[in-house]
Amino acid sequence: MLQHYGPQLVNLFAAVLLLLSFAMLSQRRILSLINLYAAQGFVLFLSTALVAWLTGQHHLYGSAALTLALKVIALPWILHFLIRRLNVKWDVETLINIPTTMLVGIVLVILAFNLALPISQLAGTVTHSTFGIALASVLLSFLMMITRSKAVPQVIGFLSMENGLFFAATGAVYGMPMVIEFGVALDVLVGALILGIFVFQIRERFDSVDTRHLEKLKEH
Amino acid sequence: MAPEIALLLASPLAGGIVLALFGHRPRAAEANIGFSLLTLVAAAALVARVVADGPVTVAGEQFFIDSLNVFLVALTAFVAMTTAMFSAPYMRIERDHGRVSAGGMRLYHSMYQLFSLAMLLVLTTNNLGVMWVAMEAATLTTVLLVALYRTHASLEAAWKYFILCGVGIAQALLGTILVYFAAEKILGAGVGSLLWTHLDAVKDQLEPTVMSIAFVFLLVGYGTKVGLVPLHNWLPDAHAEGPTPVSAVLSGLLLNVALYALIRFKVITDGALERPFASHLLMGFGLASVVVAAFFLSRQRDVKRMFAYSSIEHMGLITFAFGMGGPVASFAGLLHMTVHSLTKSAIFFAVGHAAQKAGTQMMADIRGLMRVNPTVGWGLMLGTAAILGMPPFGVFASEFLILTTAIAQQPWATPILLVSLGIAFASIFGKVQPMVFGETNARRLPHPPALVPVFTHLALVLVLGLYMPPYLAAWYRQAARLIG
Amino acid sequence: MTSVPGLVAQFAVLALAVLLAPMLTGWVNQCRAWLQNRSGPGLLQPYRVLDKLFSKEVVLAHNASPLFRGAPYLIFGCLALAAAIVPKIGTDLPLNAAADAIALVGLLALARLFIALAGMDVGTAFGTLGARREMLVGFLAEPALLMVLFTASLISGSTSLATIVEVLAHKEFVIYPSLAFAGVAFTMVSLAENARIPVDNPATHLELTMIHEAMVLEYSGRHLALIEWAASLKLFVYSCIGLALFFPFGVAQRGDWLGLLLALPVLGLKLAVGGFLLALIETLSAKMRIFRAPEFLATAFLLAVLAMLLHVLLGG
Amino acid sequence: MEPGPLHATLAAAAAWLVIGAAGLIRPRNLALSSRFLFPAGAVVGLALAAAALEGVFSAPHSLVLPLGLPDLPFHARTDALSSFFLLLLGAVAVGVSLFACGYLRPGEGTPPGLQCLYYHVFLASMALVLVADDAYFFMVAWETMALASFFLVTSDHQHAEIRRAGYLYLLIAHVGAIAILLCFGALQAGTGDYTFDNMRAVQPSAGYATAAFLLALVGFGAKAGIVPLHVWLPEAHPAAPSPVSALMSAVMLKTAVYGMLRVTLDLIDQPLWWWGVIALALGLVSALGGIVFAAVQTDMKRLLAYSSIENIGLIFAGFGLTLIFRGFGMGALAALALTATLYHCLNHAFFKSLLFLCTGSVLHATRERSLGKLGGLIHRMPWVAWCALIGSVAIAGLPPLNGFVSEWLLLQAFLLSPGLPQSYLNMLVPVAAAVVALTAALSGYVMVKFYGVVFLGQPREPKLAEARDAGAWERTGLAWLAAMCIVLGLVPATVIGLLDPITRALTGHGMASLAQGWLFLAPLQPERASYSPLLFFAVTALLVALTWLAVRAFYHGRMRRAAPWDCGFPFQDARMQDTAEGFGQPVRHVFEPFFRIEQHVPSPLDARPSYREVHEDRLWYWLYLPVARAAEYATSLVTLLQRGRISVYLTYSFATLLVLLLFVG
Repeated sequence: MLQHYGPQLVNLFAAVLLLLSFAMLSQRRILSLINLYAAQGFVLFLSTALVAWLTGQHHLYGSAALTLALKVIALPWILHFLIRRLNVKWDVETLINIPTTMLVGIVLVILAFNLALPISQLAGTVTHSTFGIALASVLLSFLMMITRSKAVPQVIGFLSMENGLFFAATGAVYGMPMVIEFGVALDVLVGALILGIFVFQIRERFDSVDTRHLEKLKEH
Repeated sequence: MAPEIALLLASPLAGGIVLALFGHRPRAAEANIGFSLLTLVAAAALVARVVADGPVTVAGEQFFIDSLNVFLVALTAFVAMTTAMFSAPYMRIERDHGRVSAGGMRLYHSMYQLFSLAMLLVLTTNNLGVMWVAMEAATLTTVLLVALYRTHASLEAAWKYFILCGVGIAQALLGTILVYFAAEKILGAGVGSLLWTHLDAVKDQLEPTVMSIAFVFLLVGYGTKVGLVPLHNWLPDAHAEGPTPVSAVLSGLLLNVALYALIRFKVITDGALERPFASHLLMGFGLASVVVAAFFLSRQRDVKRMFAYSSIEHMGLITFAFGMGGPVASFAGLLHMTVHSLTKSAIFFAVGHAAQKAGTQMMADIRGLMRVNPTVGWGLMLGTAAILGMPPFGVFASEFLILTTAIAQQPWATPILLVSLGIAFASIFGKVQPMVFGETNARRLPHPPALVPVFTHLALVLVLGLYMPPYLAAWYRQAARLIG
Repeated sequence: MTSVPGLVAQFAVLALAVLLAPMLTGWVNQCRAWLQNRSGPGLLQPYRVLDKLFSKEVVLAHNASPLFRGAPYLIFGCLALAAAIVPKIGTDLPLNAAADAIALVGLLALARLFIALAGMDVGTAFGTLGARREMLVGFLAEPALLMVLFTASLISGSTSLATIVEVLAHKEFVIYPSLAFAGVAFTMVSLAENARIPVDNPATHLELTMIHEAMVLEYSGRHLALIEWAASLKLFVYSCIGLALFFPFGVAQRGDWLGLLLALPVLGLKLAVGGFLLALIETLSAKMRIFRAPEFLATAFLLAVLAMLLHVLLGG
Repeated sequence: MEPGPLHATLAAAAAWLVIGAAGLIRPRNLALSSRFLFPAGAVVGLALAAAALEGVFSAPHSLVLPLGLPDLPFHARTDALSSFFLLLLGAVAVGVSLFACGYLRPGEGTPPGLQCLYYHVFLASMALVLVADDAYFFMVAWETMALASFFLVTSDHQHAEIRRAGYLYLLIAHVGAIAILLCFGALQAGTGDYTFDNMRAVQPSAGYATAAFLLALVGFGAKAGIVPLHVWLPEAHPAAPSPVSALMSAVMLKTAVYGMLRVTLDLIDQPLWWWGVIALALGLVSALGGIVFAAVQTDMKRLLAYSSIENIGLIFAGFGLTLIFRGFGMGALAALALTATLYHCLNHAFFKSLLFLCTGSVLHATRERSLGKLGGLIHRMPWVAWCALIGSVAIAGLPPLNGFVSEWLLLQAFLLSPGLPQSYLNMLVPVAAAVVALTAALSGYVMVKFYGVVFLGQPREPKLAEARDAGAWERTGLAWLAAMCIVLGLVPATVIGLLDPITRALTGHGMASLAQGWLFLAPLQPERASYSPLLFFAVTALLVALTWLAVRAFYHGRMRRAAPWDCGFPFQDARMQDTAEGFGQPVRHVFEPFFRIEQHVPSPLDARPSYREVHEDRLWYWLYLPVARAAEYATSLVTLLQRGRISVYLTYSFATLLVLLLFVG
C-alpha cells in the first residue's frame, strides 16, 4: 500500500515542508520559531526515510538518521539552551511588516517553481517534482534571514536554509554521497555552535542581540 | 596515498592539534613556523613530483594535482610560512599589550594551522563535495580569528563575515548538488560523478540548462568568498578587524583559493555550454569589482580597510582576465594571482608593524614611518608602489598583459579599466605617502619587527617583473592551456 | 667678396658710420631747437661733449662690479657692428653674409640686455627702476621690429638685409601696402627704442619719467662717453634700417664703384630729412605715462603682424 | 656581433646601476659617494656620450635581451634618433655628476648613499628608455624613471609642500603612462605583437593612427609639461635638489620629446598635417604661458621651471611645424624644422642645467631660495656669477651663444613656409612666428630679472656677506656646461652635420646643404639667409678691443671710487632696490588675464602694514579642482553601497541571485 501511495506521500511531505517554511517566515515568537524548525527537521526525516524505503537506497537511511539526530534533537536543544541562558522570550519584530513578506514569499515560490521545471522534468528520481518546493524553501529561508533583525532568528533562518538544501539533494539525486553528507552535517553543527558563541559575545558586549547595533563598520 | 600529499595534509592537521594544547606557550610561535615549514617542504616535494611526471591522481582519484593547482599549493604553503614568521613577533607584542588572552593564543595558533589545512584540502581534492566542505571549514576557522580581539568592531565584522559567507556557501552547495545531478545522468550515481577529472572528461555531454543554473549558484556562492562586487560587503570589515597575520592570509590566500574553485567549475561549464555564458558573467563581475572598488579607495580612513578594497579590485582584475579566456589572458591571470598575493601579504606585514608602532590603524595618525623605522617605511612604500602596478615590479607585467589582451579582445573595457586603475593609484598613493614621509613622534617597539618576509616577497615580485624563469613560464602556460 | 678692396670698403663704411653718428644726434637737437625757436648749441656739440667726457676721470661706485666697467665697451662694440651690417650705400660688403635681419635684432637685444644689467649692477633704486622699464619697452618693441623685418623678408624672399635692399631698390617700383603698415609700426618702434619723446625724454633726469637715462645714471668719464656715443650710434642704425627698408633709392648696384661714391651724398640728404622729421614729431607730441607705453607698443606690434597678414593675403 | 653603440649603452646603464647599488653599502658615508661614486658616474656619462656620438653616424643596431616577459622579451635598438638623445644624456650627465660631487652635504634630507642610488637608477632608466624597442621594455624603463625621480624629488620630505609636489608629479606621470600604454595599444592595431618593428610594419588605419597620435600627445605631453598637464613641473623641479632638477629639466623632459618623435615620425610613418597644427598650437600656448609665469615668480628655481615649460613649448612648436611640412610632403622644410627642434633640445639641455646648477650653488652658499633675500652675489661668488651670465645670455637667445642659433633656425622655418596649400594655415604661420618672437623677447626680460636680482646690486640680507664661491668639483661641472653652450653657439655647422643623419632618417631629407662649410649657416640657399656666429663673435671682439685700446691710447685710464648717487636722500639701503615682485609687475600688468591674483594691500590705518600678493595658474581652478570635486562626488555615491546594515547586504546577494536566475531561466 505504501508502494502505491509513496509518491503522493512524498509530495505531501514536501507541501508540509513548504507550509512550515511559510509559517516560520510569519512567526513572531522565538520559541515557536524553534519548534517550527524542529518540525521542519522531523518532516525532512520522514521524507528521507520514505524515499529510502521506496527506492531501496540504503545510504539514505543513514542520512535520515543523521537528520533526525542533528536537526530534530541536537540543534533545537542548543537553541532552547541559548534562549534560556539569554532569557529572551520577547517577540521578534521584523524589518518589513509580515503581509509584505508573505507577498514577496509567494512571488519567490512562483519563481522557484518555474525555475525548477526543466530540472524536475529531467530528474529520473521518484521525488522529481519536489525539487521546485525545495528550491522555494531555500529562497524563503533566505528571505527570512533578510527580514529578521535579531541575531537568533537569523541563525534559525540559516539552519532552515540547510534543511531546504538537504531536501533539494534528496529530491534531485537521492542525496549526496555519504562522505559529503557527513561533511555538510559536521559543518552545520560547528557553524551552529560558533553562532551560539557569537550570540553570547554580542549579548555580553552590546547587552542586546539586535543586529541594528552591528552597523558601526560602514563608509562615511 | 602518495607520501607528499600525506605529509602536506598531515602536518597542518598535527600542527592544529598540538597547538590547540600548547598554543599559549612562549615557544608556540616557533612551533607554528615549524609546522608551516614542514608543509612548505611537502609542497616543494609535491611540486618537484608534478613537474617531473605531469599531473597525478592519488588515493583512488580523491586527490588530483595538475599544473593549475600545484603552483597555488606552493604559493599557499610559502605565504602561510612567511605569515607565520611575521606573526611570531606580532602576536607576542599583541600578547604583551594584553589584547589577546592565553586561550586566544591557543585558539589563534591552532586555527591558523587548521585554516591552512582547509585551504590545501580545497586545492588538492578532486571531489567537488569535499571541496565545498573544505571551503566551509576555511570560513569557520577564520571567523573565530576575526573575532579574536573581542572588540566592538571585530564582533560585528565576524558576525557579518559568517552570515554572508554562510549564505553564500549554501548557494554553492546547491550549485554542487545540481552539478552532481547533471553528472549523475551520464556517470551514474556514487562518488565517481563528483570527481572533477571524470566531469572534465565528459563535460561536453552534460545538460546545458542544468549546468548554467548550477554555474549561477556556484558563481554567487564562491563569488561571495572571492569578494566580487555585489557580494563583497563582508570583505573590508573581516580583513580590517582581525589580527594582521589573519588579514594577510585572508587577503593573500583565501581569495585565490575561492577563485581557483570557481575556475574549476568554469572549465566544466564552458565545456557544457557552447556560448561563452560563464566567461561573460566572470568578465561582468570582474569589471564591476575593479570599478566600484577603485571608487571606494579614496573614502578610506583605516589603512587595512583600504588595502582590503585594493584586494577586491585586484581579484576583480584577475576574474576579468580569466573571463576573457585565451592562453595569454589566463597566463596573465595566474601570474597576477601570484604577484598579488605576494605583494598584498608583504603590505599587510608592513602595515601590521606600522599600526602597532603608531598604536592605531587610522591613517591620519600614522606619520613619518621612514624616520622611526626605515625598514618598515621602505617596506610599505615599495609594497604600495608594487601593488599600484609601478613597472619594475611583477604586478605591472601581469597588468600589462591583461590590458594588452583587453585592447585586442575587448577594446571597450580598456579605458574603463585604466581609469579605475588611475583613480586607485591616486587615492592609495595619496594616503600612503604622508604615512611614510614626514616627521613623527612615534616610539620604537620592544620587539624588533620581523621584516625578512616583507623584503623576500618584494624581491620575488621584482624578479617576476623583470625576468620570468623559463620553467615557471612553461608551468603557467600549461595551466593557462588547461583553463582554456 | 672677401677680397682686400672689399675689406677696405667695409672698414671705411664702419668708420664713416661711427664718426657720423653723433653728427646726426646734433642735427636732430639743432632742428628741435629751431622748432622751439631757440638757437641751440650747434651741430658739433655732441663731439665736444664726448671729448670732455673722455678726458674726465671715472668716478666708480663702491659696489660696481667688473661687469659694470666692461659693459660700455661691449655695448659700443655691438652697436658699431650693427652699424656695419645695415647696408647704407652698397649691398655687397663681406659682413653681410655674417648676419641677417634676425641676427641684427639679436645684436640690438644683446646691447639692451647688457645696458639693463649694468643699470642694476650698482644697486640703487634708479638703476633697477630704469632697467625694469627698459626691459618692459624692450620685450614689446623687439618682436614688433622682428615682424617688420619679416614683412620685408617675405616680400624679398630672404632675411639677408643685402638681398632685401637689392630687391626693394633695384626691382621696378611697386606699391606694397604691407610695407606701409610696416613703416608706421617701424617709426613707433624706433621712437620707443631710442628713448625719444612719446615713450621717454632723452634730455631729462626726472626720476619718475626717465627710462634710458636712469640706467646710465652711475656712469661717468669715458664710460659715459661710450654709452652716449652708443646711443647716438643706435639712432643712426635705426635711421639706416628705416631708410633701407622704406626709402632704398640711390643705393649703389652690386660692384658699381662710382655708384658707391654717388650714394654717399644721397644718404646724407636722406638722413637730414629723417632727422628733421624726428625733431618735428618730438616737438609735436608729449611724453606718455609709463603704463601707456605698452598700449603704444602693442599697437605697433599688431600693425606689424597685420602687415605680414596683408602680405600673405595680397601676395605683396 | 662586434660591440657597437648599443652594447656600449647597455653597458653604461648597467654600470650606473652598479654604482647606484654601491651607494647602498654605506649610505651615511659622504666621502664614499661624493669622492668616488659620483665621479665614476661622470666617467660613465662621458663614455656613453662618446659611444652615442659614434652611434649617430652608424647604422641601427638591435638586440633581444633575456629579460622581460616570456613571450615579449626586452628588445633594444639604437638608431640615429636614439643615439642623439643618448649623446645629450651623456654630455649633461657628465657636467651634473661632477657638480653633484661637490654639492652633497651631510645631514640634508635622505642620506647621500640613498641619493646616489636614486640618482644613478634615474640615469640608467633614462638611457634604457632611449634604447627600448618594444612597448613593455619602454613602459618598464619609463615608469622606473618616474619612480626614481619621484624619490629624488621627495629626498628631504619633512616639508609638507615637497610631499605634495612629489605626489602631484607621480600622479600626472602615471596618467601620462596610462595614455602611452593606450597609444601603444592603438599602434599595434589588433596584431597583438607589441614590438616597435611590428608597429612600423603594420600600417594602422587613419582612425587608429589619429587615436595613437592624440594619446601619445597626452602621454608624452604630461611628462614634458605641455600646458594643460604642466602644473606638476613648477612644483616638482624646485622641490628636488639642484643637480636633480637640472637633470630632470635638461634630460627627462627631452625623453618625452624623444617619445613623441619616435611615435609620430618613426612608428606612424605618414603623419596628417592637422596633427601638426594641434602640436603647434599647444606648443605656442605653453611657450607664452610658461614665460609669462616665469616673469612673475619670486623663487629662482620656480622661475627656471616655468622657463623650462616655455622652452618645451618652443620645441613642440618646432615639432608641430615639422608635422605640418611632413603632412604636405615638403620634405626639405620638414628637415629644417626638425633640425631646429633637435638643436633647441640640445641647447636647452645645456643652458638650463647650467642655470639650475648655479642656483644650486647659490642655495648652498646662502641657504636662501627666494629672490627677495638675495643680491650682490657677483662679488662673493664670481665664478658662479660668470657661468650664470653665460647661461642667461644663452637662454635669452642672444647672438653669439647657442640659444640664438636654434631660435634663428626656428624663425627661418616659420619664414620659409608661406607656400602651404591650406589658406588658413598660411595666415596662422605669421601669427605663430609673432608669438615665438614675443616669447624670445620675454625670455630676455626674465633672464635680466633672474641675473640682476640674484647676482647684481647690493646684498639684500646681511648674512649674504659670508657666502663662499662654489668648490672645485662644482666649478668643473659648471665650466663643462658653459663651455658646451659656447661651442654649440659658435660652430653650429658641425652640430647640424651631426643632426643630418637623424633628419634624413625621419623626414627623408638631410640638411647638409644648410651648413655652407664650417663657417656659415644658410638654409637652402646662401642668399636667402645666412648667419656666421664665429665671424660675428670675432668682429665684435675686435671692435671692443679696438675701442678699449683707442681710449687708453688717446685718453687716460684714471679711476676713483666713491659713493653712488643718492639724489640727496642719505638713508638709501639695499632694501630700496627693485624686488622680484617689482620687476615682474610690468608683465603682470600687461598679461593680466593670464593670472588669478589675490592681492592684500595694507590700508592706511594699518598698524603693521604688510603687502602680500598671490598669483596662481587659472588652469588649476578650471581643470584640476573640478576634476577633483567630480571624483570626490563619485566616491561619495559609491559609499551608499556599504552602509553597514547586514540585512541590506543580504538583499544585495539575494537580488544578484534572482537576477542571474531570471537571466538564465
